[in-house]
Amino acid sequence: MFSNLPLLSLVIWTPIVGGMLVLAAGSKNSIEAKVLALLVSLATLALSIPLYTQFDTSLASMQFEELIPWISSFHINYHIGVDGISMPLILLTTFMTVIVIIAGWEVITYKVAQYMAAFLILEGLMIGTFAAMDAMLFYVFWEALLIPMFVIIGIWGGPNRVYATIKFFLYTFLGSVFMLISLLYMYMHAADVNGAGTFNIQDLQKLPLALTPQILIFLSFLLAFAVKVPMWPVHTWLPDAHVEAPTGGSVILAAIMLKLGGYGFLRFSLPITPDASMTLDWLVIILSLIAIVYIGFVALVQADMKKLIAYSSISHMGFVTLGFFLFWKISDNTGSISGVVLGLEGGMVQMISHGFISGAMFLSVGVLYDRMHSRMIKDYGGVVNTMPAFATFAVFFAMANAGLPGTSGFVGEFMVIMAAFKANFWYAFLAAITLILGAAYTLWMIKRVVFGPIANENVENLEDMSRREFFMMFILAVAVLIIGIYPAPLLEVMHATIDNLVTQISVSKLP
Amino acid sequence: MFENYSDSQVYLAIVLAPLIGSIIAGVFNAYISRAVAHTVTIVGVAISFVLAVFVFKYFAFDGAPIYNETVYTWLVSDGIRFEIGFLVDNLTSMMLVVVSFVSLMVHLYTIGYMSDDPGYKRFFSYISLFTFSMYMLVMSNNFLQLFFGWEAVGLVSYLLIGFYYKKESAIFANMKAFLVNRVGDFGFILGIAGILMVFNTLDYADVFAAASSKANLTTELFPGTEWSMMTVICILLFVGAMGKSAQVPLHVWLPDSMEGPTPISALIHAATMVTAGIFMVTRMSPLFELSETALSFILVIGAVTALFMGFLGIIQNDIKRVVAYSTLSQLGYMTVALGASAYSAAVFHLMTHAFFKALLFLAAGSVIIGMHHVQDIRQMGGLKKYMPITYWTSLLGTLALIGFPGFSGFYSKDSIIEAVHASTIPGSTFAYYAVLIGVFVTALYSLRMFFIVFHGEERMDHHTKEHLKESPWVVTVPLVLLAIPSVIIGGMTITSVLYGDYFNNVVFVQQAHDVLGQLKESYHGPLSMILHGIMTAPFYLMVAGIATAWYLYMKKPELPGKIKNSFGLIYDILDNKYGFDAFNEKVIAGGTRGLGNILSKFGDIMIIDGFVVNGSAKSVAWFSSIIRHVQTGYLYHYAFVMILGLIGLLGLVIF
Amino acid sequence: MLTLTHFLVLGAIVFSISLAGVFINRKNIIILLMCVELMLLAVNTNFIAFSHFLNDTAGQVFVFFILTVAAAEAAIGLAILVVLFRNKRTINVEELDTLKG
Amino acid sequence: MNFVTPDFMPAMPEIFLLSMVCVIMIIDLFLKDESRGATYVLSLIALITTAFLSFSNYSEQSITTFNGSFILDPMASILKISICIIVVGVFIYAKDYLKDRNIYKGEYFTLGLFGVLGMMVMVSAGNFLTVYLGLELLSLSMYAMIAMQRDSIVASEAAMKYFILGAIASGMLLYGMSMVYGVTGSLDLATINKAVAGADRVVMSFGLVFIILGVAFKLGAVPFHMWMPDVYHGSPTSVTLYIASAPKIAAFAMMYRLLVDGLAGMHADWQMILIILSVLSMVFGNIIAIAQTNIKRMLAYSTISHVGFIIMGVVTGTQAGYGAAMFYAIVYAIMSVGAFGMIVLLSRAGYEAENIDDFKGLNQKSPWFAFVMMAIMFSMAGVPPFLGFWAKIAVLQEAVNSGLVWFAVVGVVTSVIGAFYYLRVIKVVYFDKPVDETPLQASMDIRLTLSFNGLAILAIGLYPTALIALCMSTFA
Repeated sequence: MFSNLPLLSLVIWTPIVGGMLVLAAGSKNSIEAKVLALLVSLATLALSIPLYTQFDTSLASMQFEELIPWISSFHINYHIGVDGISMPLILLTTFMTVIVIIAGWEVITYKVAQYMAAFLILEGLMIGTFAAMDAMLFYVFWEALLIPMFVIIGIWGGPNRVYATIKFFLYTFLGSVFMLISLLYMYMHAADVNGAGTFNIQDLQKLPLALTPQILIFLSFLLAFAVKVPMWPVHTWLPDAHVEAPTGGSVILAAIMLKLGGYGFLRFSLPITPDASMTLDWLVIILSLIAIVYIGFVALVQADMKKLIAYSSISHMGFVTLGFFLFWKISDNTGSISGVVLGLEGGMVQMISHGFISGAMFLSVGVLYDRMHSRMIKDYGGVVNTMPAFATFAVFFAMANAGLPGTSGFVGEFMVIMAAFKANFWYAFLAAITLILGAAYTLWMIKRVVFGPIANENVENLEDMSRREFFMMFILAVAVLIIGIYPAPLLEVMHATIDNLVTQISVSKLP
Repeated sequence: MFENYSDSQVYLAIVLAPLIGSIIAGVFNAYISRAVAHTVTIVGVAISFVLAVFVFKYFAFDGAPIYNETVYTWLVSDGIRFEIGFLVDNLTSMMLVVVSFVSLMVHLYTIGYMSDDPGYKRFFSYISLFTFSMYMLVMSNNFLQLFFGWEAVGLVSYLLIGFYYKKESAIFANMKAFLVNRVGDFGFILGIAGILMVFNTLDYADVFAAASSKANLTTELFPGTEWSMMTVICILLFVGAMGKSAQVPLHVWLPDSMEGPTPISALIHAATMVTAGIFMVTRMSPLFELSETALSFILVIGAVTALFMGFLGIIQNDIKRVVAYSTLSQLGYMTVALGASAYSAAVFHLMTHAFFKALLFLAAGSVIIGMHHVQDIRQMGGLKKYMPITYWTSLLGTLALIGFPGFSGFYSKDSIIEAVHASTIPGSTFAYYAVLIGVFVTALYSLRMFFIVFHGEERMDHHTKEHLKESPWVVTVPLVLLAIPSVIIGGMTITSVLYGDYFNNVVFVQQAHDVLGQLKESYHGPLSMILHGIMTAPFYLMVAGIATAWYLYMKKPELPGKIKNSFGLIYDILDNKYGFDAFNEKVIAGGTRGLGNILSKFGDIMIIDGFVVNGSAKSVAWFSSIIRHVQTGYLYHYAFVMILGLIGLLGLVIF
Repeated sequence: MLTLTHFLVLGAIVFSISLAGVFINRKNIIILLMCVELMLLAVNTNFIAFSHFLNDTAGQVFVFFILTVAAAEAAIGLAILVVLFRNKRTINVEELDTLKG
Repeated sequence: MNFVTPDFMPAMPEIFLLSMVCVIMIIDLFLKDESRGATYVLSLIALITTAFLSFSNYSEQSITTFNGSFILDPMASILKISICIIVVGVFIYAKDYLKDRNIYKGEYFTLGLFGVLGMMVMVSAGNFLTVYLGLELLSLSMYAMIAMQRDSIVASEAAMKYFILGAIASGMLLYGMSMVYGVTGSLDLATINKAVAGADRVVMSFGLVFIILGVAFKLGAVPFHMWMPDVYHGSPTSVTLYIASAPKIAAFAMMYRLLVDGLAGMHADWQMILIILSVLSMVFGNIIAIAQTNIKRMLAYSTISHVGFIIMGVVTGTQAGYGAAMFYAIVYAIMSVGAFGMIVLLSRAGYEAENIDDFKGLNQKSPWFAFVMMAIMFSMAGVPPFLGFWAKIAVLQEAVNSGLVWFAVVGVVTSVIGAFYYLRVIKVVYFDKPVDETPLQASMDIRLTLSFNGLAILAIGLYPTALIALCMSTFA
């Protein structure tokens, strides 16, 4: 029934256009803006459902594909489509945006319309990034979504927001400009090889490249995506951004923006520069392991809840990149590539699950912050006495964050550790340390914030979660549980694509 | 086993009954009354207990075939199916009975013990949830689900130790417990990963089937070193067991876990959860048998735990901690048995210990109730006449614990000692003497506590004394019900369990290690074992232990103080629990935080952020503020710059 | 006998003098204006010399245009000078530094 | 020898504009100050008509007339049209500003129109002479326009500096021309182009350097940029608007005419020189801009960095490269006229919104114009989906295509540095609280034009296809 509609375009543009409407409508009255924004986000969610229901899991190729010529002079097309990698991430985006809109409902009082609009536009741009099949279109979305996030952190952020947001912008901007050069280079190279230049990602994936350019391109991609993920040592923008951003901003940042980096590795680095990836996989692996262990230690000593969760995000994303780049080490070590898919899919699951968990964690901090206006752990203690329902969720999500089996947090980590062991015992060893560190920093925070006797009268006067807050938490908790207890359906959709990806990686592109 | 019900439905019922109870009591906590809460949970556990009994009969007597089916596929990746499924055989069915019985007892007991606690419903929900998790653990047919149950029981234990979340010590203890267990799980999951790497499946049956063929696999952990893959995997797995079953050096959490309410000390930290490690190793016997290194590692660890944790029991004054340390030492015995490949003996002791240790804990709890939550034995004494039932039951429990001939503990413990004696693998000699001395120690601390609490002068304050009375029936009935098996179960079952064929198709032992096989020659039924038992060293050691206890604490109560002073150094060592806690506090925890601080302050804030990021930004700004002064505002400078540029370019093109 | 080179050298010298004048003189703006005129003279010399030795009138035509423009330029220059003097009460180059950085 | 009337048709727009200017001057003589509006309207009409005329005599292949001293080719037509449109915007923005500072004189418009005429001549120049005349016509008008604010010290100082340096620059340009003339024996660019091959290299190189210097000065490329910050800063914003926008387009045309039409044979030489100029401009422009607090000065330095990009396009020496550079020049003009328009919008009688801090809290005062400012700034920083991004892409693409990857890298890195000070403006606009609460007083026509300007930056950014294709096709 939807088959004739340009479904994907609708999913991308509904929120963007909706956002502009919100701007127009809400300048006078904020409640209108809120309601309208909620409706738009729900509509987008509804529109994105068919992407899943009508998705053919047996196909590795792009689905819901749309191609409209855009800038003919440079052969840039408005070319979008989804596969098993991007589809779950798009659903995650539409889902989380609804949550974020609800999260901002009573909290945001200043320039509500602009706030809601910013998030809706951001949503559209992020979905566009996931859906883009044309490298330049991807880049346009990729860069454009910095703008709303820049504004969100800058306007509704904390005291040090200006530093944080400019740091965020320049960091990511610097990271991605080199990718731009690489794209332009490949465009030219494509022109040399097969006559006409192209930005079509699938063509670029077929484009033969010599090793040296591959390595340079790989490095430029690595920089771009590593900053977004973020990987050590280009991660320092994230804690600041998270700490200063409003709750909604942190949620989107952690839940979706970071995933753009991981997505980039799957869509660009691995298929476009397989030989360079083979040469430099050790680099990514080492960085990932550093991220997991080093950042784990750093997270342990944070005094600021949001910083702590931000660091834990970095260390969890370390699993994603680790899982993605195990291919060659596994094949060297075991002589077969069984386990490679485990790593890749583990990384994907980790991304999805981290989307829910980190989002929920930041919402929890938000719930407290809205009441106490402090993110400092020392200002809390014994919250459970006054907010039992909240405490239940907090402990639940903490456990999920610590990768407890039965929650989604476990699935990805488990798969990646399994794969890492096949590559090298010590990879698995270092990766598994997160079992201890992750539990340590999360539970220590919980101990100091949630448990214990009532610390001060502010805590004493806390009142438990409102319906709205309870609803958000509940939805997320359900999602986390479902993925944790029955992840099979989630993996179903990506098998075909991942297998295809593996075959792409395994063939050299050297001319 | 029943008509018109398939087995799988029965097993599902066993698992789900407590889960449903727990969910009702937990989720609808606010909307239901206490009565409803404890009824649903108890009914749930009762159902599972009844079914468990049937299952046990079904396997033990009707000789049912092993049940090994998948419930559902958790996920498929890379062609590997990760599944949730049940494996039910003699071992499982036995564990089911033990777990469900103790759990049921504890449920009942709780009604009395927690009667005036605000968290009443929450507590019931937790212990039912625990029962569910434990079922998942023992019934799993693959490593994934094993790990799931493994962590789930850990979670519940975390929640229950921290049940009194206002108590600083409690919430410290529960975090400690979880983290120490995580250290174990760290090894455990690596072991599982190793399994997956070698066998490419996590299903028990497939793994065990292929095990022997992979025996000679080696891996290179450090460049240029050859390690047997099986040794690596087994030791990693056992690290997990060390965490759960509180073996040195991962035992530190168990004494602290006594912060939790007494019923769960009985259920989780004595009878069931802590024995998960023992159960796991027994399950994995086909793997462990392949690595003698791993076995002697286990043996030594177990021996150390058995002996040295026993010593600590002697000087404890908290009634629960005494029992806790005895639990540690008993777990050591089981581990020793595992090391000696006497898996059945380990499980046998597991079962007997489950009963009498649960009994002792509940008795201690009963005392605590009577004493109005005073736990220091120095304030007790002469309780015998106030709490007769408690007295007698705990006497039986104590006798069972110290292995008095005829009591169930006797059979299991003596068989372990014999087994170790017969074992030949490296470390067995040390282990033998350790467990032997252990007998003396056990008798000493058990009777010490017994005498101090129930006999001698009444040291409690006047107020408490007035209210001293026997606990209500919901408390005493479980005591009695537990006392019965504590006494008889050993003698009843030893023949079939230990020397019969009960574990034939569960436990796999290599000829070389088959110590029980050797003992079998000299075994002629329980009675003769008693007769033989009273001739051997353990018996005399035990008697000696009892005598010493009697002499020190009944005859000359002032003596211990003197001894304490004259052996100050030793006392301090014991009092500091060999300094494990101090070490963990300062070195491990402190070191971790210190490292974190260094990395955060220097790595992130100073070098990356301060130096590279902001540093480059600042330097650009600085350069900009300097370079802007080239723009002096003087015309002749401008002209001069232009001319310089001109000359420069001219030079460039000409030369 | 004068060759093209002589004229070019002359032009070059004059041109250089004018350049030097621009940045050596730090006092009087009028001198700057003179330097500019001088520069144009140097150019004119070049053009005329070339056009003579090339027997091509275009160069000389160009010179006429340059002269005209130079006149206009001088007019505007002096006008600005007057304005400047009215505002600053000085025509000292060194004091012309309110705009900088 | 018989007299042949040259074909005047190709020069129709110029001729029309010239006559219009004269008419306007005469009319203006008889107007009282309050009816000055007539001059304003007439000038707008003149510009629009000129634009229309140059559109109507657009021709695919290039026509030359006046013995080759006047060229009419697609590039010329497109640039003329864009120049006229830009200047229309300039005049609209300038009107109120002039009124408020009672320098609302006819001269502003007539001089402005003369400047436009000069630019159009430069754009169509086929001969050193026409280049020079166009250039001087433009420059002289601008000197005068700056000095028009007679009571302002900074304005007169700026005028003087601009005048002296400009004169030197054009003197050097002439000197270079004389050299080339001497070696090639012609002033006609086409002829020179043919003669280059056989000419004496040393003297040619000499001439080339002098000529490039002249061009670079007009563009404002480092190290010949010294005049720009002071002039942008000192001139009344109404004039800065003018100087900063259209003349860059003309300067690009001049560069193209001289270097490509005239000295294409020396591509190897001027490529090297231009690369140096471009790199210096991008680096210094962006870096020094960071330290600025006066927004006009900051925009001056940002202009310098943009010039670096325009040159980068020309450096490649390919048709597409010239197209890209031309696209960039036009885009730059649109952006910068918008940026200075914003300054005018915020300024009012007795209040110059010259400092970046004067933009504080614009989002409170007017979300819409805050958005316009954001669009302009992000566009200048080269962030998609705004127009400036595509300009950068086009140029970088050509740089990469011609194998100058390192050059492109320098370009993007410096533009990241540059992003900082654009972000700072947005930060001020959106994140800071307003200092003075007085609402915007600008009249409707400015608001509309500015909104249109901002929308254009976004809309063309979303669908730049046509404009890019047009510029690319120009040189194909």
